[in-house]
This record gives sequence, C-alpha cells and structure tokens, in this order.
Amino acid sequence: MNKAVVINAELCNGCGICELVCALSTTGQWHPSLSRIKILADGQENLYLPLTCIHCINPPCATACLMNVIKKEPETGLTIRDKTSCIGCRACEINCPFGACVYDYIEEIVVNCDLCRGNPACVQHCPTGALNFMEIEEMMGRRREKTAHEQVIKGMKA
Amino acid sequence: MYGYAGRLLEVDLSRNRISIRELAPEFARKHIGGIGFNAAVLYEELPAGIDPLSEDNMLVFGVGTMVGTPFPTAARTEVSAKSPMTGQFGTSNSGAFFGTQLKGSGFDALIIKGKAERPVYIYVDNGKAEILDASFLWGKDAWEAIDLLKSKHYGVEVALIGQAGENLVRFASIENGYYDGWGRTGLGAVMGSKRLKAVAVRGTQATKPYDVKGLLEISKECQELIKSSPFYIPFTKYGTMNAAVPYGRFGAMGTYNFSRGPLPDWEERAGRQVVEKYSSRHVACQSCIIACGHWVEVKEGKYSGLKIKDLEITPVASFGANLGLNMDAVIKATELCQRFGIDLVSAGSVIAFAVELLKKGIISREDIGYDLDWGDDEAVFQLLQDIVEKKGIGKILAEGTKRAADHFKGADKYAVHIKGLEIPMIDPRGRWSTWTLGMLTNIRGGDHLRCRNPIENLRYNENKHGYLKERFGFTEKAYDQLDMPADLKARAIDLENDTVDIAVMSRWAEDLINLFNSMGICIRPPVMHKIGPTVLARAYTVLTGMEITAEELMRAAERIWNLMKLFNIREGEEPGEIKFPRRFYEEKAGGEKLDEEKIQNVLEKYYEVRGWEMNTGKPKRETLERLGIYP
Amino acid sequence: MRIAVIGNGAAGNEAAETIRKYDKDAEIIMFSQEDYPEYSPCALPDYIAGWIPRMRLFLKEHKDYEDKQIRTEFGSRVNEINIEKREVVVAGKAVSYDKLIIATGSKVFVPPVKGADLPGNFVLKSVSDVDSILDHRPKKVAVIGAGNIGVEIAAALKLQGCQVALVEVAERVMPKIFDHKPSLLIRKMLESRGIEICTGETVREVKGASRVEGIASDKRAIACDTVIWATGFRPNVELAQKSGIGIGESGGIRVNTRLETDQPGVYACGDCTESLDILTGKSVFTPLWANAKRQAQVAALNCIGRAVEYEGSFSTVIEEIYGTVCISLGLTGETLGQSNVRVLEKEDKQLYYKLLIVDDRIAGLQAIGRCSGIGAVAALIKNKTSLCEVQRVFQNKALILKNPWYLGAVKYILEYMNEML
Amino acid sequence: MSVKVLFIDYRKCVGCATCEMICSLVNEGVCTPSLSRIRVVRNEKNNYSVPITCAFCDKPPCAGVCPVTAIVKNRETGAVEVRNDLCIGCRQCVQACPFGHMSFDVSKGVAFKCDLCGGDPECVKFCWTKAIQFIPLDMALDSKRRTVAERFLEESGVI
Repeated sequence: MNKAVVINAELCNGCGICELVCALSTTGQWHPSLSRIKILADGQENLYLPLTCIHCINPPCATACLMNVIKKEPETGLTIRDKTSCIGCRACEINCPFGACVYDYIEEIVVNCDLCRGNPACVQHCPTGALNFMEIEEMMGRRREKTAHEQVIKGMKA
Repeated sequence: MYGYAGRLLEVDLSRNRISIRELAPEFARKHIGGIGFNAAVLYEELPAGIDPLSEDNMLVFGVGTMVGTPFPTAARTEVSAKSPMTGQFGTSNSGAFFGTQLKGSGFDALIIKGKAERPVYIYVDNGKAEILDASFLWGKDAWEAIDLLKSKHYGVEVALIGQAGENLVRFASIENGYYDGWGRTGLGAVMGSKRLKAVAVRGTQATKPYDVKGLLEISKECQELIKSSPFYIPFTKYGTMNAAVPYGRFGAMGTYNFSRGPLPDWEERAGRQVVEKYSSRHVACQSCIIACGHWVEVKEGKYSGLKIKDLEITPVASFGANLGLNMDAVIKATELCQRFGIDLVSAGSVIAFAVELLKKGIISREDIGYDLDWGDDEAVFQLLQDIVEKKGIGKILAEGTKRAADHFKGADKYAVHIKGLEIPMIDPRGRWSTWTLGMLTNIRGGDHLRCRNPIENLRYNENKHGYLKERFGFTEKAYDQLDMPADLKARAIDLENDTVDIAVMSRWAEDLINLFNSMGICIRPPVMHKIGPTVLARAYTVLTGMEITAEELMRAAERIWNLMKLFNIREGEEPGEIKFPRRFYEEKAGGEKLDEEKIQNVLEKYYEVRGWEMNTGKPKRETLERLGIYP
Repeated sequence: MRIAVIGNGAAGNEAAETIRKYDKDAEIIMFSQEDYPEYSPCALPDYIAGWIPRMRLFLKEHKDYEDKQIRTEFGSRVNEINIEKREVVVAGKAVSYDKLIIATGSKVFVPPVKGADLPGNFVLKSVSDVDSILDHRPKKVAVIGAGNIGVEIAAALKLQGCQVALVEVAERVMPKIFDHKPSLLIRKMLESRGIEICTGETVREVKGASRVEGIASDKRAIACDTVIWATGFRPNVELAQKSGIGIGESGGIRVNTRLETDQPGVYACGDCTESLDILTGKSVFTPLWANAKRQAQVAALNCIGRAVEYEGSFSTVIEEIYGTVCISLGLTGETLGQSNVRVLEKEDKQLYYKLLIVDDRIAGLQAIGRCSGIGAVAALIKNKTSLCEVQRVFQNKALILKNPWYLGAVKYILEYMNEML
Repeated sequence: MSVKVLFIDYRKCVGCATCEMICSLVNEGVCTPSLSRIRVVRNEKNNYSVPITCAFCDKPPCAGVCPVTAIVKNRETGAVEVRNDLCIGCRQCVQACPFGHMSFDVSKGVAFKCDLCGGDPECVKFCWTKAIQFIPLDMALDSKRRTVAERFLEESGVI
C-alpha cells in the first residue's frame, strides 16, 4: 500500500473527532480511550499533537512481543496483530518509542492502528485537514515542493 | 531484464481490458526500443486498409531504450499509429519527462487499442493500469486537463489531447505535459477517436543497468563528447533558434505559404537574438545537457504576461515566416496550439494556405466570415479556433491541406504538403541538401526531421553540385572523427572535392535518426554530430548486458525503417505520391524551381542504396532477407 | 549456503525467520533438544495461572517451519560442533554447515542444596517443566528466588489456590530489578493476596524422605509439598565451550558487535551470549526476550552478509501483578551506586514512579501503576537523549510539532525540567 | 582544510535531473529518481527547478526525531548519516526534515539520505550547469553574499 497517515500537527485544534470515530469504528464503543489515535495535548502552549501507529517497516514492538503476535503484512505493509494470541503483557507498549500502542482494557489486549484496512476513518472525519492519508512518495514530494517554493520566493526577495 | 522495464502494457478500450506482454529479449534486440517497438507492433498487428479514425487503429507509445538513465539527452518517447493525415505510418517523437515516468512505471511501451464508449483516460501507476472516467476532463484544454489530472494523481506525467483531438481535427497533436507534444501526423485525432483524453503515468521503479560503472563512464564520456561539438555552446544558448537566420538567408524558411523568398526584415525580427529579449531561463528534458528550451515571458503589448516554454524554430517558422505574425503573436500562437492540442506546423500551414486562397480569390471573405491577412494575429487565432471547433470553413480546413485543397477548385496549386502532411520549413528551392531529400523519403511525409546529415554545415548554401551532391564543408579532422564505417564514409563523403553524396548520406542519416529514436536520444545537432553508432552500441551493451556491435544496431535501425516502409506500401503508398508540392516545381520563390527529373534521379539513387526497387521504392526481397524481415 | 541454527527458542526462531525474509534461497536447518515447536516461555506463568490454554503457549506449528522451508531436526541434542570441518554432530551423524548460529539459551541455576534432587523439586523454564509441575498437583509451594520469574510463578500458583511462600536471599523482592521503595510496593501487593514472603533468608535444605516435605532456611522451616527454584539463569554454553568457542567473563559466549564468536562462521545470539549494556557499555548477561530477538536479527543478517551492528542490550522488565503494571527500565539505583545520581520520585493513587538521572540523562525508570507514555521514556533512556535536548524540543514549537511523542514522556520529566530552569 | 559543502544555486538549474539518475546509479546501482539522494523539484507552470538535498544541519532535526538514534551527525566530515541497520522505517525523519530532503526506500524500508558520496559527490561532476557545486563553506557564503550585494546594488540603481 505504501500509504501513511501524514499528520500536520499545526492544523490540529484538538477537537478529538478522530479519537471518537476511531474508537467507534474499531470497537463499537464511543470512548476515546479505546481509540488507536491519540491527541497529546500540551495544556500551556495550546498544542495538540495527534499520534498514531506509524507502521514502521521493522517495528520494535514486533521484536519485543513475547508471543510473536505482531507481524508485518507483506501485501499492505501494515503492522498487524493476531488479537487472539495477545496475552496483554504490554511489552510492545514500552518498546514502541512513539507510545502508539494502545491497551484495550475491554479485551485486555494491546492494539494498534490498522489504517482501517486502507481507508482511515480518522482522516475522513478530520475537520481541519491535520490528518491526511497519502502515499509516501507524495508526502516526500510535497515536502520538497514546499521547500523549493520557499527557496524561490526567498530568492526573489533576496 | 537489464536496461529495459521488460514489459509492454496493452490497453483495449473497447473491451475495457488491460493486459501485459512480456518483452522477449530477442524482440528487444531486434527492434531496440522506441520507434522500433512501435514499428514492429503496428506492422505485425494492424490490419491493412483500416480507417485511422476508427476503433481498429492502434496507438503505441514506445519509450526509448536509454530513457531512464543519465545518458545525455535520453528522454524521448515515440508515439505511432496509422496517420489520419497521410493514411500511412504516422509517428512523432517527444522528450520531457513522460518517457521516464512510463518506463519507471514498469513498461517499455504502451499499446492502445479499440475505442471507449465514453471519454476515458488511462492511469498507469507502478505496474498497474486503470481505465478511468474522463468526463471531468472532456472539453477542457490541455493545460486545464493537466492541472486537473495532476491534482488528482500526485506526481503524474501526462500525455493528452486538447479540444482539437476531441473534435477529430486531423492534425491534432498529443500534448506531452504543458509545453511539449507529439505534434505531427495527427496522432491526437487517433487518440480522440478512441475517446481517450489522457494517459497519466507515474512510476518509481528503477531501470537496472547491467554494468553500473560502465553506464556512469559512458554517460560522462558522452557528456564530454557532446560538449566538444562546436554546435554545443550556441545550442545551449539559443536552442533551435540558431537556425533562424541561416534558414532565412538561404530561402529555406517557408514564407507566406512558401510563396515568397527570404524576408528582408527576417533577421531583425526573428534572428536568434530574440531569445535574449524574451527569455533568461533555459529548460531541459530528462538527462539533457543542452537545455535548448526557453522559458519565455512576454513583457509588453497585448500578450503581456504570457509565460510559456517556447521559442523553438518550428513555431517561429510556422507562424512567424509562413503567416507573417510578429514574435509576440508567435508566442501566443504556441500557447494556443499547446492548449488546443494541435500540431503547430500543420495549423500554421493550413491557415497560410487559407490566407493565400483568400488572396487568390479562390475563397471569399464570406467563406471565412471575417477579414484574414498575413500578419493579422487576431484573425489567425480566430481561424485557428474555428478549425479546432470545426466551425464554418474551419470544418474543411480541419481535414488538413491536402483534403481541403480537394474542396476548392484550383487550390491544389497552393497546397504545400508531402503525402498529405504539411511542411514546416526547409524549402528545397532555397537549399537542396540531404535534409531536403529526406523530406521526400520521410516515411511520415512532410518534414525534414527524419533525415539529417550528422555533420551538416549551416554556413554554406551552395547548390553548385546539382541534386546529387552537397558541400561537405568540414575539415579532415571532422571527417576522421565522424562515426561511420570507413567504406561507407568513403562513399558518402568526397574529401578531395569537399562533397557529400546525398543519396548515400540520406540512407545513413535516416537509419541513424531511427537509431536515435529507438534509443530515446535527442537529435539536436550537437548530439547527432558527436554520438555515433559505435558509442551507442557500447551504451546499449552496458545498459542491457547484450553484446551488440555498431553494425548490428544500424541494421536494426534499417530494419525498423524498412518495416515502416512496408507498412506504407501495404497501405497503398504510390511512387507518384513521393513528390514535393506543385508550387516547388513551378514557382521560383526561395530559389530556383525544382527539377523533377533530377530529383527522380536522386530518388532512384537513394532506392538503389537502400536496396529498394527502382521506380517503386519497394524493398527488394534480398534486402528484406538481409534484415530478417519475412513479410 | 547452508545455515545451521542450534536452538528453537526466541533467538533461534527469529534468526531463522530473518534469514528467510532476506534470503529466499538459503538452506536453513534448525536443531533443538526439545520436540516442541517454538513456544513462549514468558507465557508459562500465564498458563499456570489459567489465563491462557496450553495450545496458546505455542507460537508455531510444525508445519510453519515447512512453510518457511526451514528444515528441523528436533528432539535430539547436538553433541558436538566441529569448527574446522564446519559440521555439527547430532544423534551420531554429522551435518555440515556454512554458517552456524548458536542460540542455545539459558538454564535455571539451582544452588547445591541438600534435597534439591528430591521429587517435588521443580524449575520453570520449559513446557515440560510446567507439565510436570501441574501433574504434581501442588498444594503448598515454596518458591525460591523472588526475581521476576519467582514473583510471577508465586502469583500464578496463588491464583490456582495454592498456599505459597516466596523465599529470597536478598533483603527485598525483585532485588535486581527494583529499588527499595517500588520493591516494597510490590511486596505489599503480593502479601495482600496472601503470599508469604520471606526475604533475607537462604535455603539450607530441602526436607523430605522420598519426596519434598518442606524446606529449611537459615531462619525457619516451611512445610510444603513442592519447591520451585527460580534462582536465576545461567547461559547454556556447555556445547560451545567444549567446541572451543570463547566464553566471556559473565559466563556467556563472547561475541563482537556483529554477534560473531571468536570462531570463523559461528555466530551466537540470545540468552547463551553475553552482550554489552547499551547504557554502561559493560559486558552483561541479560536474558530478556526482546534482546534475544534483536540479537538474533543482527546475527542472522551478518550471517547472510549484511553488515549490521548490535546496539547493545537494554533492560526492560514489565510485570503485571494482579492487574497492576510494574515496569523497570534501564539501570536501578543499586547498580548506579550513590554518586551523581539524581532521584526523582513521585507517588499518587494511580502511579508511583522513580526516575534516576545521571549527567542530565535518564539512566533508569521504575514505575508501578498506570504507566501510559512510558515507551517514549524508554526511547529517551535507550537513546541516551539528554534532558537538555528534550527541553530544547519542548521550548521550540516547531520542534515539538515534529516530535509529538515527546509529550508522552513529559509527565515523568516535567518536574525535573522545571527545576533546571 | 575547511569544510566543503554542497552549494546549490537553483537559478542555474535547468531541471534536467541528470543528478537524480547519477545519484541512484552510484548509490543503488539502478536508475530512478525515487532512489536518488538529490531530487529536483520542477514547477512547470512557474518554471523553476530546485535541486534539493541535505543541508547537513549542525543540529539535524532528522536525527532529533529518530527514535532509535539511527541518524547521526558525523562531526569529522560534517555529514549526517543514516545507519541502515538501526533504522526501523518509521519515516519520522522524512516528516521532520524541514527541507524535504530525507527520503525513504519503500522496498527496503529504510530512510536514506545524501552522504556526499563519502566526500566526493558524483552529482557535482555531472552537473553541467554548475547549479550544484561542492565548494568550501566560506566560498559558498561569499558567493551568497555577493549575489545579495549585487541585487542590492542593482535595485538601488548603482549598477
């Protein structure tokens, strides 16, 4: 798939819709703490930073997993879990440097985002455009284009 | 497979079916790539006698072999189909970045068959292709459609038609991005007849060379070779506009529908110095070290604010010389043609033809609906739009000069075309050379771009050697450096008398250009001048790992040329068709009248050199056997 | 190329799978003393506690090896490695190899105590150990050693209705993993469930005539029908040692950063090796699952010619004791000693944590309770990120936008950073 | 010897992207822009082309965000290097790089970036427009200053 949720935190206003739709679509429960995407907030600066599983290619969570339930799906590149075998030991949680693993206290297992199998609900419902779902090539290309544009604009001023 | 993407994509629009063909190494070696693939596919698979604008026609995009490597100027893609202009082999070549993306998406060629029920476009992304609805694009001009496609599919390169192609104007072009295009032979009309608005491609797959170090070395070597050409510096600076003054002086520039000779104010109006007036930036195609393209800004006058990539000799000749527009208007004309998706050459030529018919009283102002005159940009653009929309007389003119001439009694005298394809410039009356014979022998008709003496000298315009020879005009050193088999070189160039045998050189030049077009290399003079088959054979070997000699490469190029010739003969090409426009034999403009008999002599000499039958030009049996073609 | 892997544990399997992932053609052959497919020893206490069925212990089936084209020679012990001939001798026959990966793991160390060989003495390392413990139907159990395994098995057996005593030679439970305060919290949790905890006691004898009837420590006698020794692991290096492969100071196979032993073509990974600690740089024996798997990846990649270096072992212990998560990361206060260590401790109803800071870097963290965001702290420890740098990120809006996960760590270090200001 | 830097003057760039092909060829043995450490952004509508490569920041944000310290600044050469073996493929560096330089190899799953070809960048040798140069830092700064000064003089009508 080579697609990823690209987060532009500058646009996030912390509304939390992504958390709600994620929890609802993945667990059927309207409870943000079950959401696979989290908004971290720094109360002072008015900063809201959405955070979700990045689907690392060689994920540290998989290395840490005591039951080898975390696998990379070759066709899609997703980091997926065999939920029936998870014993909820939470070793993946400490080993994820991003803190993107989520403990589902109802099922007593650890879960992560699976990009809704290719059509992430959080992105669809994000009202500000902070969340985008795009190909990695596109993400890189857009960044470069922004830089190029800025350089040219600066070049004109200089 | 090293060097090649290794697969050909076939899209059948009638059946809505996409299939992939594996590229067999023997096929690749035999036909090299680019135009070679196109010729082989069309010759083998296209039935004779079909209507070019019917669903039976096929459109092939063949990416040159070296495309997708750092080899200098390797950027070119050939598009071919049965031409709606000539009814024979239609083909056109363009650079920019489309080929790199198509090859990067995993295909060496794209073969389009059939006809869609409603407007569609093809989206190719890394080995996968989709036929998608194009109703949001239909009716849009090329630039708008590209914008829409690029915003929908990130990072695509687009080949598409404008309104001209949609409306089946016979000389519609396929546009290659905003500013480039496969202009000649009406391929846009073929695409339009298939209801195919665009092909958007995107790919990140790598071209894997056989010998990495070798490829790096040969790329560097060829960069240096090209740079060592005396044409290099002028071409990096002025691009094709270098030719504006010599052509103008020689009378090789077609002026006012080829009715007048050199224009007195031409050098001042359209000499290469105009590049400096309009442009300060250059634009390159993929891997090119010449960057002959200019970014042009019109800073004053009624077209002020117009910015495009332009100032090629072709629009300057077509609209500046042939129609008498001023340079601002020429730039505007280029923009319009790019947006409408119409061949600059044919459009300019058809309109010039109409102007002359009006002047000669063959058609009247009422036929057109407004005043039309040389240099009247607004009227010219109005007529251009009428042609694109097929309104009024535009409907007739949209069929091309040859077909339009049949409409008006007495118009044939003023119709400037070869085999139905209009002529951009290189009036043979002004300058007879290898190029001009190449216009006659050109498979697609109508232009000089398939035959160019690898070392052509634009300093001289001497016709003292009659039709069989032209002046060589280079030093012995240049002769020695020319990459040609020794015996052939000795036959083609007579150093003592400083002459070039036009027939022999034509054959070599055509094969060489065919080789360039199959390998995806540009035929700009600095490249033609320095890059020969020997170095290309090395490049082919390091890229593909297939050991090949210069001789085998040239034979492949010859094979491709013969395949195209056989295609034409199958489509009913008559020996009598192969002639210049009537007025070239009858009027003196640009230089002396042409001598039909002498031309026939050169032609026959050429046929002999090619191994074709005298008079008819059909490839002889032994020629075909030598080339491994078994029709 | 034929690659032989000795051992069917976490390291052995990860090594075989990594090779297969990057090299479709390599011939892989695995040897194992046990005949089980791969299982997770870490889940054994969960099985004893009755949380998971026996079949879920297994991470693979025999056919999974076939699917990945891994040849297996299970059920017999490798007797010898002939390094010169590049052969391993198993069940009398020699099998040649091009590259060898030793992943023989570790074994439980049982101190030489009288009566430790009586029926009713057990260790907990393999599935067969658990099967025999359960077959024995324990009622009154003495668990010797209060490390993480000891604590887990004690808690699991308690859940199964056994009467459990936990005997530890050191002064507190989990002495190598937790410092005094958190250890006390854990002790309280265990005691509240009725586990008897005896610290600072050395077991002198296992009593009983034909079977276990009790134990005697230097302080008391405890009646029991089962003794489980959880007195720590030792690397399983006998085979390596007798084949002439070098052994390090801590008792594990000595390897370089590419996990090559001192013998050509022989790699070692997992619990049988000693590795460098990512924080101290000293040779250590860290028998942890995640380290073993990472080492296996590195060994496997080097084996197939990809130069990869092992970054070092990092201690992460996570225990769930009756639903409460206890985590220890990096070094403890005891290992660090007293000098130059800043200690930050905080406790409220939901969370206790202790942060050890040396030279402006976090060296260790122990936390009990709701430990959200601790992965970010783990990354800071492992990467030796200075808190100065963290602060720089926090104070720069542009940087924090790019590093949102730093916010996850903030609640643990905010106070320290405020002090610095 | 002073530190040499890649000095890019996009005004000279014509967008031929030979550098991309060369870079991927030298570093990966294949030709494709997607594996190139230098990328040319072409804007056809406004006609600029800007080659983008690593700025070799002193405090590289890509290294800052790397959760596994796979990106390190080599203090000796000034290069910022990715350690493939440590990279977990999380692509955070791609997002963190303010220049959009950091690239990601989807098939291998690792980030990659310019390493100056170990001190002798190949793209420079093939850049015929001299848009990419490898020159000492002070020379680069001088050149920048000169451009600014010339523009200033031009605008104020001195020259």
